[in-house]
Amino acid sequence: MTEDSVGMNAMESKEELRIGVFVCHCGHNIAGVVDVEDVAKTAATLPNVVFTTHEMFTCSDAGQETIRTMIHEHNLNRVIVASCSPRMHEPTFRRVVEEAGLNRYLFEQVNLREHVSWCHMREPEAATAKANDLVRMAVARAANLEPLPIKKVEITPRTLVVGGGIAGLRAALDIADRGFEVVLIERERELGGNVRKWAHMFPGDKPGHEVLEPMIHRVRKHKNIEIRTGAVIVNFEGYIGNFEVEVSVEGLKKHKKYEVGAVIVATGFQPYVPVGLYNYDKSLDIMTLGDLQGRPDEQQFIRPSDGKPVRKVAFIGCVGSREPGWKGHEHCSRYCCSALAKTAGIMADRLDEVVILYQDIRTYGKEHEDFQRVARQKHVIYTKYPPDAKPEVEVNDGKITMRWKDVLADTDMEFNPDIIVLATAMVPPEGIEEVSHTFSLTRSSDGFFNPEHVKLNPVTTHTAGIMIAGAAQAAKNASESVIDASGAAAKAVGLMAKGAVEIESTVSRVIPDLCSSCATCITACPYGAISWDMSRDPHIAYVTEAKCHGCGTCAAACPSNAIIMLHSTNEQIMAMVEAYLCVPVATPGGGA
Amino acid sequence: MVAIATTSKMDPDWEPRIIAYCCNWCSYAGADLAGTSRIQYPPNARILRVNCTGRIDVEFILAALDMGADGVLVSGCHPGDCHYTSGNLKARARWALMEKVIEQSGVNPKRVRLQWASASEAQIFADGVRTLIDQVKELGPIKREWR
Amino acid sequence: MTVDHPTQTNPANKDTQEPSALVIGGGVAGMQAALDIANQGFKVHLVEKTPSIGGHMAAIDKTFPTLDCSACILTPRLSEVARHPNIELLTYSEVKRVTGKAGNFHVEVIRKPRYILEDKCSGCGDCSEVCPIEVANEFDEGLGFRKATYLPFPQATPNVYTIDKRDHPACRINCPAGVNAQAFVTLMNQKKYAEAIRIVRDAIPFPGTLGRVCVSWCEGQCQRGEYDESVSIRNLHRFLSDYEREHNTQVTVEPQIKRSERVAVVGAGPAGISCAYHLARKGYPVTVFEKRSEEGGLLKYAIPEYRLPRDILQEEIQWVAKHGVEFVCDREIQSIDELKDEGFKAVFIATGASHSNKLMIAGEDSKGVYHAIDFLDRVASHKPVELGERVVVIGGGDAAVDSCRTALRLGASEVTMIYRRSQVELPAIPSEVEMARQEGIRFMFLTNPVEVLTQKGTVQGVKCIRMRLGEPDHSGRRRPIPIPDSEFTVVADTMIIAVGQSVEPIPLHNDLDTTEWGTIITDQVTLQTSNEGVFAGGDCVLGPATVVQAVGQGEEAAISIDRYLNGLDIRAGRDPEVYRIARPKIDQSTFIPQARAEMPHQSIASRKGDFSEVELGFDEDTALDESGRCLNCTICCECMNCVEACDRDAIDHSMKEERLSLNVGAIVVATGYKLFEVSKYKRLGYGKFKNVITAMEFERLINAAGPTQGHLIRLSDGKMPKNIGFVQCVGARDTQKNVPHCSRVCCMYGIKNAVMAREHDPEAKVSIYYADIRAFGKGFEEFFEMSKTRFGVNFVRGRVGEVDENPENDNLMIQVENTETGSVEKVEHDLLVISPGLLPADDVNILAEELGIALSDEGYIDVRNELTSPVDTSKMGIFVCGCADGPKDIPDSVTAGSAAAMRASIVLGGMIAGQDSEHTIESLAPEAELETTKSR
Amino acid sequence: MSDPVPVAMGQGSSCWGCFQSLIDIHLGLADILPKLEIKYWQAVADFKLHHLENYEDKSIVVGFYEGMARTEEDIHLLKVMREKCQILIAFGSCSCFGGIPTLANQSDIEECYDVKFRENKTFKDGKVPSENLPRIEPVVRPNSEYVDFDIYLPGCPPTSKLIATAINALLAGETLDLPPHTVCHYCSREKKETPITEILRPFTGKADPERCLLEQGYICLGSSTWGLCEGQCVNKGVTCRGCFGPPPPIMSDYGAAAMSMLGTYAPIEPDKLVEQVKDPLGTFYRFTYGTSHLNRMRVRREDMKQAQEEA
Repeated sequence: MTEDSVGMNAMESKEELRIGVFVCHCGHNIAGVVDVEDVAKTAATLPNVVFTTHEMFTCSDAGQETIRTMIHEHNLNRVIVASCSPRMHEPTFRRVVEEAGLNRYLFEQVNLREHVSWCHMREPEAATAKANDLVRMAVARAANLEPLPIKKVEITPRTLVVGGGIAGLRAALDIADRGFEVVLIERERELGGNVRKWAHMFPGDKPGHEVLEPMIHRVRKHKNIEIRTGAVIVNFEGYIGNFEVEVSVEGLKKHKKYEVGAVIVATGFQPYVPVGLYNYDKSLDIMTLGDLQGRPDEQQFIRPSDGKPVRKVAFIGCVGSREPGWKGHEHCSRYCCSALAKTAGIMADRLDEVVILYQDIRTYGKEHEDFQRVARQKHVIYTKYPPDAKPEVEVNDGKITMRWKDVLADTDMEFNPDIIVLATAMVPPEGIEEVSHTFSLTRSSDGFFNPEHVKLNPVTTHTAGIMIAGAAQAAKNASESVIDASGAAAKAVGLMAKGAVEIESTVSRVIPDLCSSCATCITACPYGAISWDMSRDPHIAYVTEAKCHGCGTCAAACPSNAIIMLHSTNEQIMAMVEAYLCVPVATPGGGA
Repeated sequence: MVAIATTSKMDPDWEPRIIAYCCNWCSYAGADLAGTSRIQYPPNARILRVNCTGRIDVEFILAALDMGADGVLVSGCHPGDCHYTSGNLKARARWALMEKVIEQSGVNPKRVRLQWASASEAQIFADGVRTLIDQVKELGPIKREWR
Repeated sequence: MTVDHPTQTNPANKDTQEPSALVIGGGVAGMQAALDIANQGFKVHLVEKTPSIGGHMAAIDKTFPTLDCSACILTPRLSEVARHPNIELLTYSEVKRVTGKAGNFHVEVIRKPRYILEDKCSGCGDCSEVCPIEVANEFDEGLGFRKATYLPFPQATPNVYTIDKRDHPACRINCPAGVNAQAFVTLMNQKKYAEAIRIVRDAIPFPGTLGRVCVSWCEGQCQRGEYDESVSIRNLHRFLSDYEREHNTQVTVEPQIKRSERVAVVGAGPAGISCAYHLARKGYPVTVFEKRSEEGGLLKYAIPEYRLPRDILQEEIQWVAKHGVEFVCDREIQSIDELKDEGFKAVFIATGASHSNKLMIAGEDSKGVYHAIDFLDRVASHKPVELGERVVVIGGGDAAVDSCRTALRLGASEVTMIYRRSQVELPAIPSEVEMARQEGIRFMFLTNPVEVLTQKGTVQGVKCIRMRLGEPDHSGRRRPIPIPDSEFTVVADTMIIAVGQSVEPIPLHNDLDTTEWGTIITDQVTLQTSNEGVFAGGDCVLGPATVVQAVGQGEEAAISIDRYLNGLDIRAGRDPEVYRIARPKIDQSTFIPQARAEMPHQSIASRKGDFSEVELGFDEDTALDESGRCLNCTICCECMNCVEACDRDAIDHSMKEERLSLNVGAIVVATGYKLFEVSKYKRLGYGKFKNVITAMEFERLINAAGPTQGHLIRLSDGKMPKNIGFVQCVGARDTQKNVPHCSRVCCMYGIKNAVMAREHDPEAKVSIYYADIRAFGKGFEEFFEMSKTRFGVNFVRGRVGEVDENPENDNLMIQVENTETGSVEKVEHDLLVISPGLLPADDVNILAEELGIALSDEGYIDVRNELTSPVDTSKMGIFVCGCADGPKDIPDSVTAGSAAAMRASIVLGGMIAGQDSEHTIESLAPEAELETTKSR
Repeated sequence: MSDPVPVAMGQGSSCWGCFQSLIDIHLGLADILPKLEIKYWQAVADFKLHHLENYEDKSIVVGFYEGMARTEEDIHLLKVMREKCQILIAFGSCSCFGGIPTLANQSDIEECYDVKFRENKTFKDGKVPSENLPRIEPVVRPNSEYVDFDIYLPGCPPTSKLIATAINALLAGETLDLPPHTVCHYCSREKKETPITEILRPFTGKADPERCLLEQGYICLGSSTWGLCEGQCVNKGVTCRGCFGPPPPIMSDYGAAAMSMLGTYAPIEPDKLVEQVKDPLGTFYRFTYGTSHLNRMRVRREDMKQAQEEA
């Protein structure tokens, strides 16, 4: 970790506080309501304030120049701008003070526009009083401000891709093609994941292995990619840009160790094995869609049980999916409706009767609807069954009888298919718990990993530097997984290309002597940024600053006052409260 | 040397003094939007920005009341919307305990208000401020309050 | 990979500087793509059509399935994009031309003028506050209003305002004096009379005068006329003047003379006074010389009092005088030198055209024959006029009509106007003709006098001939041709000839070049004569024209003189502009015609024998009503209130479209989608019934920053809906409407909206009519389940048939076949929300053609290989994300944005490494294709 | 061996537990007592108040004041102690923070009388006794409002070990350097990081002896509490109730910190939480209400009320 110390040196010696207050008119946006001159004048009477002024537009180039000049002229070491919302211009002014050699955290902004003049337009006196209070509070806070180092961590230019399915392959290739190194680990012996096992991909028509082969070929020969199959992570630690991973590889005695800057978790899914449902485990003729797809492409479709040709097939959708109250099976598995429609359409060409039992037909998005339309054109029968009364399947002497209620016809149905194909759920693969622990990833109710934000940050996670792609995040089809993979690769490359990331200096910090090892902060932290410092006995809390997002929940929670939330310290906050409520006796006015 | 400024309910000019802790991501932005939308609300509240309602130690609220605030507002992201995942849930739990304690101690819990106002809920933010101020006005200056 | 063969490096790549990318579309996908490219250190040009980035997401209230507030989560992303040092934000811009190939595209981008300087605007909104124009806010789906200068939504990025100004208003550009009619009409409609008349006076000193006598070309071109009747613009500025007089609100004027150069104006007619007025406003001391004893020119001597009361004219001349203009009457200037000797540094000649033309027929000099101008002049000057009982007036212009009506007022019992063309060609102001007719004037069209019949030198009658119309002549009017042997006689004892005027040859003109007709030759633009520093305008240049033309020329001359005296090029930048007339955006189907306001008149009986004013002027209500008919064709009316309000000088109304040239290595297309036009389903009643709304309208209605501050109300009566129906799959999965596919998001946003409806009012009943519920994404099914169990949303599987309105309560009666029960149900809802499907964005086909990339059958951008390279387009180096290649929800769009960024960065990364195109092809070609090419 | 040091032991309204703890030093007393010259300790030595009053100011080296000052007499004693002693120790949590007796401030004095005397079935005539009794202050103030202490020695009671340590340090003229750790520091139970989903009463279920009590749902305030007890209770299976008050700086608002801590552990729906945590004021301010913000407000209001009544 490197620390950039803009303005830090100047602050090392405890010099006297010299606060400058710049009050902005913002045209008449503020000045039209608030008596800005009075605000500036009043500010001048406050402790430690050595310079005040009021100006038409503080954010303008001229206004910025004034700030820089006055910092030098008056040797200011704290700067307050009373203008608009800091959400708008705090970055601007922080940059300005930094240009004048002051640490950016010694800047404080007062919101006189959005919070005063604009919402109290008809009460100029009260608005001015409020403005005066807010400035007084800011001055009190400023006196407690401390410079903070600007921190950067370097990023090791290498990415670990966990999982060699279609998502992992795409991610690895993209990163490698962009010119960065990749370590690709796969726990199975072969690359290719689930896609390799499928006979018909959709929307394309090629078998999975044919789709993958060229990709795997390129991955294998790419000089930027190191592949480890039969590999399991045994240890993983570090923080963004600086992870260390230890992998045990089948056939190797010694564990391989890698330093990586980013990780893409593409651990995929496994198809749910419907043991106990629809007599799946009772008859060879009742199989999952995955089983069906995994069969060799034969000239004639024969019954597994007796080798007779298959004439009639029934498909059942939502097996192990969409089951309210059944933990891990409540979600929709997304791929199955389209896959069923496509498979049924293909089979209908060769068979007498194809029936699909469904709840809703979810051939969403463009083109997928065509699979369903084609299937119907080929006389595939769609029949909707009620979610609360699942079809019943009986097997007697190898003869399958299924009964269900067709919702739309309001009729009880019976059918004797030669085989039944179950479209089973996508569920997290075995071992997902370990993966989640390894990378401190949280999981949602579907059992897959949680993204950092389900809408806007779908491939990053709460652990900085760790991305998820494809079915690791939720049930997805191959195409969607590939998009995810490139997306996650972009995040990893973004980090590596930059070489270093600035991490927020407003992080929490533990005062070791006060820590009582109560673990409250560890519970409090949503980012896993606080852990035990094992080097001390008893071990105490330790903040990994690269992981801290600065929410301050730990500081509030710490019962021992052992955690300081930098730039939002108790002192800084309470100084403001006190400045508002406890007006120095000598000063007239103030108050509400 | 500081002294608590004394005010009295008899004083017709008495105006409640309110400390409002707002989280940076939702309510502070909501307050900004109230301004941008020119929504007018009483000027009694002084907004303090914190990153997250999870940052708010119960002491911040009690100390403010102790120092003479007539009311304290805490405004944050809706449960589930927290920028930091769950800080607001922790704030909410702390709040529940604190509110009860305040009541037990004889202070009317209507002096404190916890609300959720997202960045787009300017009106809800402003209404919340107004509601608290109205409640506090009803109660009078805090120093006189005793059950 | 290292560069093994530097010689093979694509030479085209050599001169490309820093590798950069172009992202087209600033929605959530485009923003993500831009960020992910920029975060790798590459430059990104992000081009967005509208004034702000944010796309559709910015307008959405909550997002499914988490019910996150859309604005809350989007706003930080907006500012991240805006502040990113590597992203150049080109909002309000469009990609025009694209050439080149991967690694070296050349792109031309058009930046539309926003009329506000982005780097100066602080987003304070002062301009918007004073803007008088309100138009439907497209961001609120037209449910709310915004100003012409606007920020589309509070979090808009960049946080700068945009002035919505389209083309040019017909009324304004057709006014020779350049009166900004749209602006003053708009302002007066808001009762800002003082501001409105100020706008008028910026162009002319005569709102009262021209408000009565102007020929009103503005009205002729007024676009409202295309729908019903044009706006009565002339009468409106007359109202402003009347209002000011009545309420005594005229602003006091102090002379602001600050220049030393004196200017002489010869002729105190409309042109001269206008010129003097504008010069005085610019600070020049001006002296106006008038050979007659009073100022006003033809306004005073030729226009009858019943049209233009003299006190009005006099006051307006006085008002000009108050600006410091000196009027010297009874002095005829003989030569330019005379003026130069007196120290005048520039001269404007506006001596008019008061010489009456002759008919050139026998008997024209008889007693009882008048020439119109002399006639009117005599009457106006209260000189005696002998008039018989039967008066014949020859001509068809305003002077002819004026003569007719004046004659009538002087006691003539029968007045006949004879005009050689038909009524259609009549050049007089139509309203004047109409009034003349009402007063009893007889008209003889297609008739031409051939001889004045006299007895003892006194008129007895006129011999006329019938005419017919032939081919159009040079003036565009059909030429009248006499019909042989059709002569007849009209009995008359007085005849007034009003066949036009011409310029009187006067000594002053000798100093200048003139035409054969005696008009002064000037430069058409600058109005400078052959004599430097001497300018001329009005009728003496134009020949007899209209008052407003003269006034306009006076203003132009003033500009020239100002430049001349400042030593500037008087011509520069003044070439006549080619204007494109703005067409207002009117939906004919909802347009309600409204006739223009009628001008109240004095009764016909009281008009006879009386010269008091005939037109009485609009009262305030009428004026307000009439001004409300203005269609705001150009949106912004250039009232310049914003310019005045802006403290930062950020507004520049003269801004022009700019063209930028960019060199980029890769392009990401993120042009998004548009919503299906649900009115195409007539049976659903959208557009017909107020309480049938679209899902997007619903979003805005429940949004706290929306038009109702988040109060969900019915548009018919503002009441809270208690029983809401949501209709799904409208414009999706319907081959008949050519939208065969599923739009992928409607089920979920439908459910989300239903949940929000319940959250807004837990008492409300909410039903969703659907075909299949497609809750397929992460957390969707769980959300669907929750909507049923926790929020009690009622799901009905079935398509909604005919929708009808209950006229009593504006509720909607729908018929729906519940496919699960098989029964046809009739349900009454008080609000029906239609969830439209998604379609490719407008003009994406044009863009695709320009980019040379393929489209799919439905018009989305086609991807190269759905399985292995799902964000690559058919052309190397161009990528696609978001809804541009098909409907997507937000997370899928965002991920695709990142993915497109990744793929684009491979091209850009190759550029830095100086890798050859072979390498790029290998990296980017879908592996399957690559293998086949190689194995071949 | 130097001369014994003059000491005085004063007792306000309290249970005598702290002095009991001093006596519980037991055999250790044999070393300590000879070094002390007890100048005042009503329960132990036959000195009357007037003796104490008549000592020369600051003639006593160390004074211990146990309990809070509720009556006029208590306050008087407290002030006299301050006058006479060079070093005055707030002895025990009542003396430091107001202790359990200050919880009375949830009610005003009349309500207290109602409960104690007027409506008390075990009390005969239901009258508030007034004869031969010192006036009871209408509100409990922390002792520190009346006098300044030199040392705070919290605990309910302070442990014998702590007392011995303190006395020995004082006698040796050394600064009393106490470790700042909280109870958790001394707790041997295993800690994980699970948020609590339900709060349990101490009598519910059976606690896992190896695991942190708080994480099992029992309200253990060990993390908020100064661990001068060295974790006696928690290691024996009893939750910490916070009797030592907050860790240094000890005058912070203990209850506020405890609530902030617990809310973090238990982000439960508010209704449920309030239902599960009975008597939060008593739980979080059991020993420290006196020095809390809420009590300070209470005291100030009482002052105003009084001032008004007098005016």
